[in-house]
Amino acid sequence: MEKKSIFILQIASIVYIWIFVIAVDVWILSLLNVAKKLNDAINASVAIGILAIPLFITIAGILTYVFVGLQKNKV
Amino acid sequence: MKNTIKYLTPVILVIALTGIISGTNQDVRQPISFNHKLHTEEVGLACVDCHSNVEKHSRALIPNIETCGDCHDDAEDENREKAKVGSYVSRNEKIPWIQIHVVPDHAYFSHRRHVTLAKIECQTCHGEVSEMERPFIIPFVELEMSWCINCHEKSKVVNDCNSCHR
Amino acid sequence: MARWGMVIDLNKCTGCAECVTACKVENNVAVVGKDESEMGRTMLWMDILTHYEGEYPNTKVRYLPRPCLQCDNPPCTKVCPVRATYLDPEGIVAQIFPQCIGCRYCMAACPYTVKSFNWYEPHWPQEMAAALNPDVSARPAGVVEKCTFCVHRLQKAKEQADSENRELQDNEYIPACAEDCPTQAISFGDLDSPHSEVSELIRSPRIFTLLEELGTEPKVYYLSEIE
Amino acid sequence: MQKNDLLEKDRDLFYSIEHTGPAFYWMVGLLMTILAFALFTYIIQIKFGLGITGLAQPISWGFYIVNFVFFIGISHAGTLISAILRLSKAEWRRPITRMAEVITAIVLAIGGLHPIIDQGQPERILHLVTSGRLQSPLLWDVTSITAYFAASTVYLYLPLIPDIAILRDRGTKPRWLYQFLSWGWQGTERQKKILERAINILMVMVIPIAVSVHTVISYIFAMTIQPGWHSTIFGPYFVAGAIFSGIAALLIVMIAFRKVYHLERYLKEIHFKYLSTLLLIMSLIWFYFTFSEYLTTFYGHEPDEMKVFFYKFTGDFSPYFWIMVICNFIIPVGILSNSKTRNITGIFIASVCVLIGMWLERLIIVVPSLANPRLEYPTGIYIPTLTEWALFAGGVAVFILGFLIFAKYFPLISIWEIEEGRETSISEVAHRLSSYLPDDVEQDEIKKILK
Repeated sequence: MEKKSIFILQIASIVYIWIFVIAVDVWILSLLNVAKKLNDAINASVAIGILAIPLFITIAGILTYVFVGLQKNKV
Repeated sequence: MKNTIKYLTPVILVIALTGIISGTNQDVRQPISFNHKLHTEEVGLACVDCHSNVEKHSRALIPNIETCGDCHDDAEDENREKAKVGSYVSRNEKIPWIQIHVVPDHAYFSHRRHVTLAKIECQTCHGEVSEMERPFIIPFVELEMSWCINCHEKSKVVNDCNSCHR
Repeated sequence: MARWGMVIDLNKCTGCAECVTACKVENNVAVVGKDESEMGRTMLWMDILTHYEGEYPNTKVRYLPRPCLQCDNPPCTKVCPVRATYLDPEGIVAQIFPQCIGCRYCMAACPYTVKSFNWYEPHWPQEMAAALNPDVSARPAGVVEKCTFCVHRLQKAKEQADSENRELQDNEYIPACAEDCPTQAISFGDLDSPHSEVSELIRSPRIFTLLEELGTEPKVYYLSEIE
Repeated sequence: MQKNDLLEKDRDLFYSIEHTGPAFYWMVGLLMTILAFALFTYIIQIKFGLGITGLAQPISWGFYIVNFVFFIGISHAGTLISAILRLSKAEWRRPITRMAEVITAIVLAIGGLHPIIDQGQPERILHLVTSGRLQSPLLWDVTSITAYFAASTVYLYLPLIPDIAILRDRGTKPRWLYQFLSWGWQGTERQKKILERAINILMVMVIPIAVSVHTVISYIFAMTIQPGWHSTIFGPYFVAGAIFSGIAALLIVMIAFRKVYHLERYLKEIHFKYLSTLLLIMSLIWFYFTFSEYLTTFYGHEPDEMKVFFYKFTGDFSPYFWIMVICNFIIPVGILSNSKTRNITGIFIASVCVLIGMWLERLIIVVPSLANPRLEYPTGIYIPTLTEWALFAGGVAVFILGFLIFAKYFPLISIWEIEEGRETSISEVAHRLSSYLPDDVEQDEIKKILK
């Protein structure tokens, strides 16, 4: 019981991190869309999008890499 | 772990219940069970015959008591609803209708612009009122901004915030 | 499309503050108490700035009526995080109260300090509360507000013109301050139309705008005083 | 056998986790009271509006924005310093990186909330989600603070994993927490390699993010055309100030927890010496920036700029301005450049002064520019009310509280990094040294000397 629920918690936390990161990225993209629709400040949105979107994905990627790697390489 | 779930269940239930209760519409009771169908089909009135402000003003307003008084003045009518109208007329007192289609305070909607200038049918926003045998207790559409914007975008008319919000 | 602008003749202005009052009544601008006012929380969309010149007894007071200057290049709209203030197609700097989050960034960015903030829920003396203008919403606490060139009058005038199937005429749309000025110091109209009063006035050699060097391109012009 | 050794050697590091005295509860209780009072005043502010603060027109930004800039500034202590030290393989970093990272994570969360406290309509924060405009510097802030918060919590967490595993193996309660957070760490070669690689990528990534955060915060001011704000050096000026206040906060935290949890064996004089050298350098850099910022203004002598300038130098704000100069420059340089006064007490005094000075600096940047509009308005002086003070105290309380709670569950000094230092640093340093020196110096010789 203990082991299993902890494992579920761990999986849930990975999922949560990805949800967070994807939500941030979707948010930036939707703002781009709003900017396009209202004809307002698209260049600023694109500039920030180019920087921020891969950044958040990298952070989540590193975490996932560590989590999966540690789990896989248990003795 | 099990304990946590045991304690959490009632909490979740309570939250869900309050959500359901607050979601349901409160009981709205109009003062008179007004029959739109009867007035349009049998009496043969058009919408603007009573709602005369619609074409000329920005605010539609509920027909005033004199409009009702044109036909109803009998406070002793055997029909209970008619008698109620009659008694309001004889006392020259406003009927306390409850407004159902409410535009929030910070949004401005002009009936003249939409009805007279844009030639939009009443039914587009208020539904088939001539089929209604009871007065409104819930609005035909939820008057949300996205609903306004959708129509404005479809018909390619002004979409500037300033034209509705001030 | 029209480009609305205002010309204020400082030679005619007596500093009587009729425009200030007219504006306050027209736009339901909240009344604050004495204590609040002393703190600097007076709410005025149209303000009269006073400038004292010279030493006593040869002093001279100059008055400068100051609405929102409706810049063509507004520093305030650039910084708004939610598009609660923006330049509308007719050149009016719109302020959308229900959208405003109250961060006050536009207040900090405005070089003319034209914006006021609703520090509390607005209230009026009882007699005034019954006579609020139904065409302008009462702002809630926590939003920024400023002069809108009485944009509700523009909407109304346009609707009237449309329903009579004609173009909007000169002088059909005038903000309350220009309408009420007893000395006709404030003129208002379309800067783009070649024959309007304002477009003739801005060709005058006395014309100037406030803080011209900032490049904000205000649409409120001033005619300097003749000594 | 080896493990027991380690635990025996480093038992001081577990002390704060395994022993909770009444002082801890008293402290938590006190901080909670302060926090509760702050929350109470905030609720009142929501109910009545921002009118209960001392703000007015034209001084429409006050304590909340000052504290926002100040707290975010402190956050630069952590991740930036620890990343730079790790990157430069400074061996003395081992006992201080963890504390630095904790500061970042906690303070960033506090600072990030301040713009919401400052908002007139806090529930409309959702408008940022639905209709935000990335053109506004405030949105740049939101993005870069979120990124920094995400990166720095991960950067705090990853090096914590081996330590969590040690606690898990000791059977520390709550067991499920350590089991959950340790992700099956057993210290195998492969696991070590994975973790090391992840930390290396992160520490390179975190530095530009950290720099961007405070640059972007300075842009809130610099992007307007207001006198005193519209300045090109604001980006680096704010970053330098942030690192400056960050180091001071880190020193205070180190001194305080060293005393409370008896960490003298780990945090030695040398660590304070090195960090205080850094503080001294930052103090000089801060002075250089301040000097060039105000000299250009003064020499240009633009009337609107001069109004703000004199408001700070001789006007209503002059006491704050000169206290700032004393606190940020004269006291720290005086104390730290003299080897006699450069002891723990001296460093503590200097650090506290720097924090006060840097807070005043933020105040001096925000308020005088707003108090001197270009046109002629009658302006009062900004006097913060109890609400603003209470929320400031609340912010500080959350900071200390966060630290105490962290120390209750996790080691404040990285155990595995200390252990790694014991095992490998001597040979590593010897190796590094031999690569610096002419080839005729033998590596073994250096090792011998080092031992």
